[in-house]
This record gives sequence, structure tokens and C-alpha cells, in this order.
Amino acid sequence: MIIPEYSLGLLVAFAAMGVAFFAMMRETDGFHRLLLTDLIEVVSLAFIALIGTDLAEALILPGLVVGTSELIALSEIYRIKEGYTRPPDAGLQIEVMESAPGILAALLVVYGIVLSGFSGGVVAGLGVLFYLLCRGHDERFELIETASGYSWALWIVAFFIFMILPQYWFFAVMLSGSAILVKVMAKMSLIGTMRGGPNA
Amino acid sequence: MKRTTITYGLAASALVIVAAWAALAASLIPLWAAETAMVIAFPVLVLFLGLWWRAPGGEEDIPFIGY
Amino acid sequence: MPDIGGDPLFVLEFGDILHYYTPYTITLFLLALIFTGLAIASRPERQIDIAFGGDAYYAKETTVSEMRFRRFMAIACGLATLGAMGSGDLFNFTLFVSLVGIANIGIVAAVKNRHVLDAAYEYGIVAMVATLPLFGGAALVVATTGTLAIPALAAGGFAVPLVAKAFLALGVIGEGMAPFYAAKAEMFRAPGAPYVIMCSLSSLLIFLRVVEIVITI
Amino acid sequence: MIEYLVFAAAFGLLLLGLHRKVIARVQLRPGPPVWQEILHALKFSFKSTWVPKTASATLYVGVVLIGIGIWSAALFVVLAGESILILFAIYMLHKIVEHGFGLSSGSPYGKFGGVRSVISAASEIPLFVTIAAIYFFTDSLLLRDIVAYQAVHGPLLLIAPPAAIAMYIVILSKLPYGPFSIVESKELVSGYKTEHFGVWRAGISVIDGTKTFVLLFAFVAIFIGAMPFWAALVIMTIVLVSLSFVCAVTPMLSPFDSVTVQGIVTLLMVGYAAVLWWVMP
Repeated sequence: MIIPEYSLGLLVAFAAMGVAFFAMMRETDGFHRLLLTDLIEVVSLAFIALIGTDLAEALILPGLVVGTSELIALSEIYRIKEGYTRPPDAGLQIEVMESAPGILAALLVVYGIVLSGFSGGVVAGLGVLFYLLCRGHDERFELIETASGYSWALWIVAFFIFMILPQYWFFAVMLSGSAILVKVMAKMSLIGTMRGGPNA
Repeated sequence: MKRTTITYGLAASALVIVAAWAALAASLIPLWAAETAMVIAFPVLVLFLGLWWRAPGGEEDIPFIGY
Repeated sequence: MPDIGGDPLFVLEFGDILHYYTPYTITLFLLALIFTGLAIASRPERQIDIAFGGDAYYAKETTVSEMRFRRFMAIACGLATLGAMGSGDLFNFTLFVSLVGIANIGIVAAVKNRHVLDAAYEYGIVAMVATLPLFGGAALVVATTGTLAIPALAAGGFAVPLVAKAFLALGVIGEGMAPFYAAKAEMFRAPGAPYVIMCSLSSLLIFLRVVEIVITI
Repeated sequence: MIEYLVFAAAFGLLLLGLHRKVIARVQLRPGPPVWQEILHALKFSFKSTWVPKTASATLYVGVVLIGIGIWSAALFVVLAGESILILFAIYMLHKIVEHGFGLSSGSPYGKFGGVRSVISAASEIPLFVTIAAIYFFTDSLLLRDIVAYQAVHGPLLLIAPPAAIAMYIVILSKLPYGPFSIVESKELVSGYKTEHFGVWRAGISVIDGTKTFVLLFAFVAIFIGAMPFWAALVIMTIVLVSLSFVCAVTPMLSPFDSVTVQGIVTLLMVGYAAVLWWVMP
């Protein structure tokens, strides 16, 4: 099971862990400590990645999700505790960002729908993200989250069809493909709306 | 709580305990089932017994905050 | 099968990922369930505080929106704890534990009070740093033994390195730091007993479970 | 079944009464009669009862039920010879119950009692080291296996005395009027019990009685082994009297000192477990 390079990689990971913890110990500023925790998260992902099998890939994803959500939660706490409530100014003043978003986003979304599934969701989500980033939008978390939630439920339904009614596999494939497309797209587009507007 | 509610609660918990005890003695149910029934019913019995024979209740008040 | 917590009562298998309950874990599971029910059913209390420098006192109120959020977080915390109690897969266990950590941060962070937020922030950083030993421990176990199933590890024949066990225990202690922050009393200055109790209960339960796991594997 | 529960609660309360009596006599006071704690429980059970205005009513009542429930379960676990891990899990969960008692009423005294019960988590860590030490010898944590081991090899009290001392300290930290009972020290009125009066307080008495009985009974079973029931009761009484002497002659520590002392005990126990791990095959 143990590949020869494993112990070498482990050594490096332990060294990185030492560096990260040392930095964490030295740092006193709250914000910098928050940034350093991300360094530590990455080392923990490295520990998993060192396993070097398909399993590692499957394990990294939840680890990454947990780490990211903790980071988001903590930065939200930091923001409130320090009283940073002012929404940021309008973004960059670049001409392309005024004219291009519509057509670029449309292209990406259409291509994403053609691809469908997980990777299609990423491409289409990138389009939506880019659009929202350039044109600006209120934070409408709940709306987007609802769409994502429903599509997740459809995805699960598709799995049940696979298990219970295998003869309708084609329908289930299409259902799960489009549901995961919508879900990933919705999740990614959330990033584009994060600018401290009314969060409804 | 109303007096009748308390009486019913007391009766119910006592009944559960007696039933579990009798069923165990007659080896109708395994030991763990009787124990589970006791663990659930005994605390209820203790509290309802107290509530059943307690003195009349008073007005609710704010907690004690110092001498 | 590990027999340290009694003979297994129930095993649920999904391929090589499984859930199992021994008398020990079922006790913990039921207690988590009861307290989750209490968190759902009870309304927050109104803490009495004495105004400094006089005889006056006042009762802190919890707003409805704050109560809703914290109740939601307490329920999430309870569900994560329930998962951690029954999981027979080491990685699932670590995920549930880190979920408990996040939910704990959420429970306290909803209180809009500077001191409480400061404490929650500090605790959050500890909880986040603790994911390193937590996931690292699980990764070391799977790298050296090739399996994550606790019953398989308990059956013997594997040499689980001591450092992996230490990492697991350290990670859980880090995620369950909430009660130790009680020494600062900031986190408990927040009213809302049913939710605050979920914090310390979940920390305690994951700690109790990891002790079983570390002795078993 | 039910007779065990009632007996355990009554005998435990009797032991607590004896505890007060011994402390009083050591301190040259007459002290209350031995059955005082039983009288207390009865008296509280028919006092008038309500729920304070500021309390979280469901939790306020729920913790009393849970408290009685977990110690009843603990009694059955010990009697059935199940895993001592369950017993110690219940012991640690008692802390959550205390915490619930303290926080649910909204009273500042109760709250500080509850918070202190959480910071005295230091007293639970020796427990796990005790468990580990026992496990090194018996290779099992089922109480019946431990008793069987002692039938062959003699009492664990002589085989692993440091573990016995650690558990003795753990029991000591749960007894009233002891050096570690910071959760109900007098500057907090009655600590976490302050706002639970009347019937609820009677419930606490039942909890305390059962808890004392279970902990002492478990101590006897784990470290001395199988014996007739009456002999177990006699030894439990002797252990309790020795604990009362300790309580009578030591002052109550301040919260931080209490945690420090328990921390030192933990460190010593970790050292002992490490030595065992090194020495044992």
C-alpha cells in the first residue's frame, strides 16, 4: 500500500505543518491569523492527497468543503465583530466589463448546457459569475440557494430511479445531468453576488 | 398543570413500571426492554409523585438575585 | 468488531462504509437525540443580569430571528453529533466532527455582542486549525492500513501508527474546545441555554466517541 | 428493578447523610441526623412548586428528568456488568445536566455554578487514564470481565493502585463539601441548584442519591471485585467514611486551584499509563 515516495512526502507535509503552526503561534493580529488558518487547511489537504489513490480524491472534496465553509463563517464573524458594514465601492472601471458580459456569459452558459453535468455546471456557473461580477447584483442568497436545493433533490431522485426503475436509465441520466448542472451553476454564481448588499 | 393531568401522569408512569416489572417476572420481555421502560418511567414517577402531593403552587417569580 | 463498548447491536452496511451501534455508542446517540429534542422544544431563557453599581437588574431578551438561527444551528449540531456517534468509518467520523465544530461556532456567533463574538472568533480559529490533525490522522490511518472502517481496524492485523491516533485525539479536542472557552465565560454570557448546552454536549460526545475509537483501532 | 432504583436512591441519600454526620463529628459539631438527606428529599417533594418567570421551562424541567434517567441507566449498567465506558460517559454527561440546571433558570448564581461545572472538566480526564490503565491489565472494559479478571488475579486495588487513587479522587470531586465541589460553593448560594426548588429539588436529591450509590458501587466492583451484596454495602460505607474524613479536613479550593490540582493528578496518571504501556507486553 505504501508507495516509496510516501514517507518523503509525509516528511515535507510535517515540515509544512511545523512552519504553519509556528507562524500561527507568532502571529497576533486577528485578520492575519485568519489568513494563516487557510495555510493550515492546505497542509491538511496535502496529508490526504499524499495517499495518492482515487480514494484521496474522494476524501479531499469534503475536506475542502468543510475548510471553505469554516473560513467563510469565520470571516463573516470577523467582519461583524470589527464592524465592517460599508459595502465596497463599484469595481474596476474597465470598458470590457461594461460591454462584454452579456455575450460572454451567454456563450459560456450555452456551452455549459451543452456539456451538462458537473463540468457543464462549472462552465455555465463561470458565465453567470462573470455576469454578476461585472453588472452587479444584490445578494439574493436565499433565491439561489432554493434553486440549488431543488436541483439537488432532483439529483437524488435520479439516483433513486437508477436503483428502483433501472429501465428508465436514460431519463435518470438526463435528470441528474441537468440537476447537477443547475446546482453547480447556482453555487458558483453565488460568488458573483457577494458584495455586501441586502442579504435576502 | 391541572390536577387531573398530574394524576393521569402519575398513574401512567406507575402503570408502566408495574407492567414492565410484571412482564419481566413472567419473562415476556427481555431484561433490557424492562430496564429501558424503567429508565423512562422512573424520573416521571418521581416528579409527578412530588407534584401530586405538593402544597398549592405559588405565583411565578423572577430568580433570586442576592441578599 | 470492537467489543470495548459492548457487543454490537446493529450494523448498517453501505459497501465498506458502515454504521454500527454498540451499547456504548447507542447510549451516546440517545442522549444526543434527547438534547436535540430539547433544543427544538424549549424557548431560550432570559438571563438576569445585575446592572453594575446599583441594585437594579434586568433580563436579557433573545430576539426571534436570533433564536431561529441559533436553534437551527443547534439542531444541525445535534444531527452532526448523531452522525459522529454511529459512524463506523473514520473519515466520516472526522467530517461529522468538523461539522460539529462549524455548528458550534454558529451557535455562539449569532449573538451580537462584542465579547461573545471575540470568543467565538478565537474558538473558530482553534476549530479550524484542528481540522489539520483531524483529517491528517484519518489520512495517516488509511495510508498505512488501506482501510478506514473502524471494525476492520479493530479486528487487528494492522499497525495503526501512534501518531495517527494522537492526531485524531488532538483534532477532536481542538474541535470540541468550546467548553474550555467557558473558562472565559464570554461564550456563556450569551443567553439561550438550550443552544449553549448543545455546544458543550456535542463537544463532550465527540470526545467520548474518539476515546472509544482510539482505544479500539 | 424498581426496588433496586428506590433502594439505590435511599441508600445513597443515607450515605450522604452519613457523610455530613462524619464531617460534623470530625469538626466537633453534633451534625444532622444520618437520615437528614432522606428527610430533605421528602420535604422538598411536597413543597409548593413552580417554574421561574425567566426560565426556559422545557429545559428547566427536562434536565431533572434526564438527570434521574441517566443515573437509573447507570445503575442498571453496573448491575448488568456492561462496559464501564458507558458508566463513565454518563458520569461526564452529568456535567451537561448540571450545566443545564444552571443555565436554564436565567439566575446569575445558577449560571456561574453551571459554568464552573464545565471548567471542572479537568476532573474527568483522570477517569480516561484510569480506564486506559485498567484496559492494559484486563484487555476488556466490560465490568463482568473485569470482575472475572479479579477473581483470578486478585483485586485491581493491589494490582493498579494509582488507578484506584485516581478514581477515588474523581468520586471525591463529585461529593458535596469536598475540596473540589466548586460548583456549589457558598458564594454561589447553592450553585447550579439555586433555582431548582420544591419538587425539582427533590428530583435533584434522587439524582444525588443514585449517583453516590452508583459511583461507590462501581468503585467497589472495579477495584475489589465480586462479593456478596451486603459486603459491597459495608465496603462502600467504609470508602465513603474515608472520603468524609478527607472532606472534613480540607478547605474548599478556589476554582483555579481546584482545576490545577486535578490537572496535576491527570499528568501523574498519564505518566503512569505511559509507564504501563512501556512495560506491558
